[in-house]
Amino acid sequence: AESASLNVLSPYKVYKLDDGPPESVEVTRDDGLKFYRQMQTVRRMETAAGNLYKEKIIRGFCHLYSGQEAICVGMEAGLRPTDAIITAYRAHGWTYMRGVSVLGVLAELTGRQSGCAKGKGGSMHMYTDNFYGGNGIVGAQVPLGAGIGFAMKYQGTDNLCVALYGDGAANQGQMFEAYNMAKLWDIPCIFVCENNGFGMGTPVERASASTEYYTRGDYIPGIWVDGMDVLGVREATRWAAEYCRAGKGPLLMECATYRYHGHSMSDPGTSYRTRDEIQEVRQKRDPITGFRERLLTNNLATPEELKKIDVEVRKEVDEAVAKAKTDAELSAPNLYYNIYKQIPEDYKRISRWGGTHESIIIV
Amino acid sequence: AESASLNVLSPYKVYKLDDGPPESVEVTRDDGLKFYRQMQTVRRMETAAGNLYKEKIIRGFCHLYSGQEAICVGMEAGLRPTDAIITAYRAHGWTYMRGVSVLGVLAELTGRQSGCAKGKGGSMHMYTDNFYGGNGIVGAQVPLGAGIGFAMKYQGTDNLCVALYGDGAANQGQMFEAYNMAKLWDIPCIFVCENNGFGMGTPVERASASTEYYTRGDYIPGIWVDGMDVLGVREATRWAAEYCRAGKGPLLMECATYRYHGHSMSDPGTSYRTRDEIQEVRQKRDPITGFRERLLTNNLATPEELKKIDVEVRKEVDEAVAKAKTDAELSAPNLYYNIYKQIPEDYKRISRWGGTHESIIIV
Amino acid sequence: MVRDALNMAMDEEMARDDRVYLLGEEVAQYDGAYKVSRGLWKKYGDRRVIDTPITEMGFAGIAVGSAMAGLRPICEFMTFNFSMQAIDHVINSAAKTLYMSAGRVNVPIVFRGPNGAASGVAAQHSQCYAAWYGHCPGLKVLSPFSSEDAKGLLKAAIRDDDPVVFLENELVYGTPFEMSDEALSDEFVIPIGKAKVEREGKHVTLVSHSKSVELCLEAARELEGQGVECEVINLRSIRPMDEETIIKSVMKTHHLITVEGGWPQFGVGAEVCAKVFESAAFNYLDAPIVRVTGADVPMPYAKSLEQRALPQGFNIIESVKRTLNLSPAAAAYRS
Amino acid sequence: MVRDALNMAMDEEMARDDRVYLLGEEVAQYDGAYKVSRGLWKKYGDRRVIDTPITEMGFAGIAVGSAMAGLRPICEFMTFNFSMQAIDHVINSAAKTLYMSAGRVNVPIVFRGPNGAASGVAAQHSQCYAAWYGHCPGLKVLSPFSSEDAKGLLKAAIRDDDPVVFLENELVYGTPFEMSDEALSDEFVIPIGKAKVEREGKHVTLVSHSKSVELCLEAARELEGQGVECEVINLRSIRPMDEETIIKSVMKTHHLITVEGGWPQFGVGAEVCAKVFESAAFNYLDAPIVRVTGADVPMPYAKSLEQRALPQGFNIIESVKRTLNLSPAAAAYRS
Ligand SMILES: Cc1ncc(C[n+]2csc(CCOP(=O)(O)OP(=O)(O)O)c2C)c(N)n1
Ligand SMILES: Cc1ncc(C[n+]2csc(CCOP(=O)(O)OP(=O)(O)O)c2C)c(N)n1
Ligand SMILES: [Mg+2]
Ligand SMILES: [Mg+2]
Repeated sequence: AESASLNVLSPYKVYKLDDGPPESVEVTRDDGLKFYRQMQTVRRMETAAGNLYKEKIIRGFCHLYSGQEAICVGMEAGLRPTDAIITAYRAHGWTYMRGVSVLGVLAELTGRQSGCAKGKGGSMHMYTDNFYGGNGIVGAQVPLGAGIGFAMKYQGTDNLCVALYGDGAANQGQMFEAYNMAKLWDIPCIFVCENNGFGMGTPVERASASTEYYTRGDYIPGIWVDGMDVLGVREATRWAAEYCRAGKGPLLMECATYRYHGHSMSDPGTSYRTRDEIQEVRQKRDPITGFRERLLTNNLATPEELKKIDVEVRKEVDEAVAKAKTDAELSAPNLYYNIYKQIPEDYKRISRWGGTHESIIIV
Repeated sequence: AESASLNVLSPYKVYKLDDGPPESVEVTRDDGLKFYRQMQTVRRMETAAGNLYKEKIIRGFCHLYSGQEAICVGMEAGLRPTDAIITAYRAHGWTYMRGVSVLGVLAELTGRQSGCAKGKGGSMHMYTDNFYGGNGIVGAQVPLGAGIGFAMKYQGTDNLCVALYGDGAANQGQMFEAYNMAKLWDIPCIFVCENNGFGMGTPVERASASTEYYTRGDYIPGIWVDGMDVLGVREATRWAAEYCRAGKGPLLMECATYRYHGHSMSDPGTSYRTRDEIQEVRQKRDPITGFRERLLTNNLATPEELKKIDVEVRKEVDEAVAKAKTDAELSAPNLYYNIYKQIPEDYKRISRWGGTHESIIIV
Repeated sequence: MVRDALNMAMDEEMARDDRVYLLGEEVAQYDGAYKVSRGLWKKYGDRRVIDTPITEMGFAGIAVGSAMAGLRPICEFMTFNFSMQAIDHVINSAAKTLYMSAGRVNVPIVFRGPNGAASGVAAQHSQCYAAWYGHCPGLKVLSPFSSEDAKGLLKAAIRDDDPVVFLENELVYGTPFEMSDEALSDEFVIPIGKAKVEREGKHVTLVSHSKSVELCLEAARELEGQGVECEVINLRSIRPMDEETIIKSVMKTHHLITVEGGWPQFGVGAEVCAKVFESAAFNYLDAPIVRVTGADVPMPYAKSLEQRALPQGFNIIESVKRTLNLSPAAAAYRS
Repeated sequence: MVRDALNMAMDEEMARDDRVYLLGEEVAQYDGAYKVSRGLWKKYGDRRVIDTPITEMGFAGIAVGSAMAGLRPICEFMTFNFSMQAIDHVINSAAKTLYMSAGRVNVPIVFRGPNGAASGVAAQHSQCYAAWYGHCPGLKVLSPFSSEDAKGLLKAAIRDDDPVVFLENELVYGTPFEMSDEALSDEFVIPIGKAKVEREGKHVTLVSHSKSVELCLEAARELEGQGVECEVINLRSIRPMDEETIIKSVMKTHHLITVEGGWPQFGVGAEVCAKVFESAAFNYLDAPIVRVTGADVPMPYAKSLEQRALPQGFNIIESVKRTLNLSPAAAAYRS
């Protein structure tokens, strides 16, 4: 079929809203195949990142997005490219969805110059047009996102900003400061909580006195969405975006999801939950497997078509991995670039041994 | 009469509570006279402080409590002396109610050694037993207060802590962080918002997306009380204290009140509200005048008795003023005391010209 | 007055560039807690002059985000003491983002407000943040002294493409300073990173910033009568710091005294000393340096103690005399 | 391992004093993000080892409040980078309260966690806070290097009646160090405010703290083979700083190099220099000082850049040679 009408996987919950997004959604074959490809790409890319980390080619922190793909894919589909997005350190999938190539992500992870931040940012700090990171400080991206939304309104556009944060971040005080000003000033911002059940090793119940994240904006209306359902996420996003564009102020959205890997690669991720729990989510709620089934059942795709996508995705990622491993790092003098955009007259680059002579700087 | 049964001036509002404090309260003649004396003392003391400021004997910031007296008097009456209190910089009334003499307050304001912080703290930083200040950073006292409550529980007592803050402070992120932990850990803490309508020159509606402060703890139950009614405040405090002592966790309380003076002495306080508005509150809602009427109408006191109290209060404050003006400041070496309680071996006091010799220090 | 100079700088830059806006506590309808933004709200309205709730972390974050997205916010901290609540956004969100993004996302924002001690405001309201912010790459840190400094540097800060921390001083808001015709022009901009020699002299170099420059100038006038010529350097820029000007002066005078209102250890004076002693000026110094600073104590409220906690003219004068060996105490001091 | 030494210190002090408790993110059930608190939750339970939500400002405030009310919290920041969110409580609530209350309210708290650069964690997770905290009266600031330092200083910090900022280093958590029998005793406490001469030498003084001490010792070993004897001073305490030990050493060696991982300007080295140059050691120095530090940049992620942003052994060795005039580059460097 060229398109199908489907129900969202779980009913929305709404807070301080008279109505909510439609629960029956239309999906075209093209979109279906696109979403499938995007989710598979993110999944494969993260698997590749995990392997590169184990090979010690990626260093430091590396927070994988696997299990949460339906959110970045569904939201991007519900937004305009001119809308902005900002998220935390679990940023690879979002970076890709905003237009950075798999290589741009993986090479950033390996610290090479083809990385979208030329290797200066690493896992947590990726950027592209209308994508403002990648932030390593839990919660900090949320006021920043409200500020980006503020700018869009100030500039007279009807664009908006999506500011994403985790269930752990949801308790940070600056969230509530941002909510308050966003509401007072009707900032076009969708605050999105990706609730994956844990902030590092801490399950939501031990971190949050209320785990109904979509209600925690108090005076800001909220929607709860099944974050494993790419169509539900897209539909809710469209609806929320329209709400914001209409000048009604900010909105909260909670996307219920799950993280398959440990918090970062150094966390085995099995001390605070059972392997069975992870296995069960993989089997029953996986956003990709589930969507694949729906595409097939509704005759939007054939197994062969999907297989073909899988092969293409694998190829793309494998090629990116190869390049990300062999690509060069930035040369030494780059250490001192990008500190200022506007370099003061006679500005001295101060190296690690007091000298400011070029000869010393570059060794 | 030896006592009377009165209704609170305004009905309580409750949030996430099945019941609330009783609206009919019993007041004895002794208590009535005591509350009257206490409120009058605070009022007079603040007037004296205002005058000393105008005489340039008090310097810097000086935030007067006039108009809000029923809150400190009513709450103190509803608590045990072993309970703790912490508030912001509008601290004079609270300091007095916690047991510091009028001289202890006024001499602190004039920076003299009879001050309760020997002149080192000034208007915003006053302390005594179970009273932890006096804090100049808007909102900071609230997590501190939760921590004091935490300690009381940790130590196995059934004492609690009252943490006070303004309507302006109510938007600070750290409030919400403190609420969350207080609820998660069942900390015996009453969070009290003294809503006097303004944070400096900003009326509540321009600062708070929700001005229902007693509901802003989300998952923490709340009570709204008329903060101009000393009996209502006392009763609500008793009830709240019992709730906390029973181990039910924290509670929020909003006390609706009004500040007569400018924000601090440098603010005339009339650019963001009319003189008429202030006059009207003075006439219709003044906590002292109103209470005086009730004492008389209910035969709990005679005009002569109240007059006598007025005279005594005036005398006490006048004497304190005289002493606070003539008392000595701490001697020079005190500049270097109280930096550490446990002074490290060979610790050098570093003066303002690099020298660490005693001869240099003390000039 | 410095207050008017700051106001003029903001007014001119707002008139010049629609992307420039001002936000902070009480900056709009109240005209600013210290009246620095007087009249701007009336002139530019709600869109561009914005009263915030008392939520520094939140509004600093919003300001930084808006700068990333193309605006040019002036973010007022009622005093810099409250910037501690927002310091993560100043450092991690504003200062580091250009670098982390390899040059893609710049953050043209000015954080401004009064810094350091005022009168009788005690320990929590008297801190100087010059050294803290000066420590951090990615920031530019300015500390004006006079009205001309205030105007020219604030305009430079607003026009700058990078985050600037702009440290004012409440105690000089009301101080009248001459303004040259040039300074009154709306194209008067002072370059960031250059110190100003406020007064030339050959016997001793006094390096200072903000209100302490005034103390130095007063001391210099008094010492002049005693035959001592002080060279007074007004740093203007804490980061980048104009080491050339300092070093050149020290090579001329052979004597260095630093003067600041902040705490002594890890302060501005420490960095000035270190720069001199790792430079060619090392061999030129004839006496130990002296740092005249705030005392190493939280600020007390009581007047006489407060006064002893802050540098006074006589501290500078005595230090100069000791350094130049003009005082009987000099020998003892050096031993 | 340093990790075990820290664990032992907390364990012993918790056993000794019921008022001591530990709070922070992931410190309890997860055994600590870096496993420093391993086993403590199992041993002491929910009352004394407490997992907090990710709300540094809130839990630091709660910890400080509880200290005012008689407890002795150990407040762990997962890393000190996140202490910026809570820094107002560290400075305004913890450091200044004893003074503001004229001695009535003391705040016996330890803020601890890893500080400075780790491996590949980029700009927001690599900052050194030694100089910032060292600036502030009311705090004591410790920066241990070895296992003995870690244990003895952490125990001192926990027993101390004042707020202590305790700067660990993730990169040495797993480093094995010898522990003397004395250090293994549960009464092993190292006094706050005293530096340790890790190695004696007569040609040049290297002053350092934390992991950089290791670099100095390595450099010293290498230079020994070339006939240069370095005296290596491990500061241990950033505030108060043991200037006697530094000055004494400089008067012996006549040459000073400071080594640290943090940013160069307004850093620890700056204060060391200033202290030396205002002291009697002024006349003893035969060459300009050199500060070996982290580069003046936000930390890049890429490995080769990161390495260039941090001090390496050869930077120290070359600096020593230049200072001692043992290298052909020396002349050029000084000019
Ligand atoms: C302010 C701050 N505190 C602590 C950390 C360390 N940290 C990084 S991620 C994380 C957990 C966040 O959990 P959540 O918000 O649920 O996001 P998720 O990792 O599940 O996507 C913590 C504690 C940090 N980066 N920033
Ligand atoms: C963190 C911080 N920001 C700003 C200030 C300056 N300030 C002092 S009091 C105040 C207004 C507070 O209003 P509110 O909380 O309503 O208390 P009220 O003065 O009405 O008692 C402000 C903005 C401060 N002291 N601390
Ligand atoms: Mg999570
Ligand atoms: Mg108020």
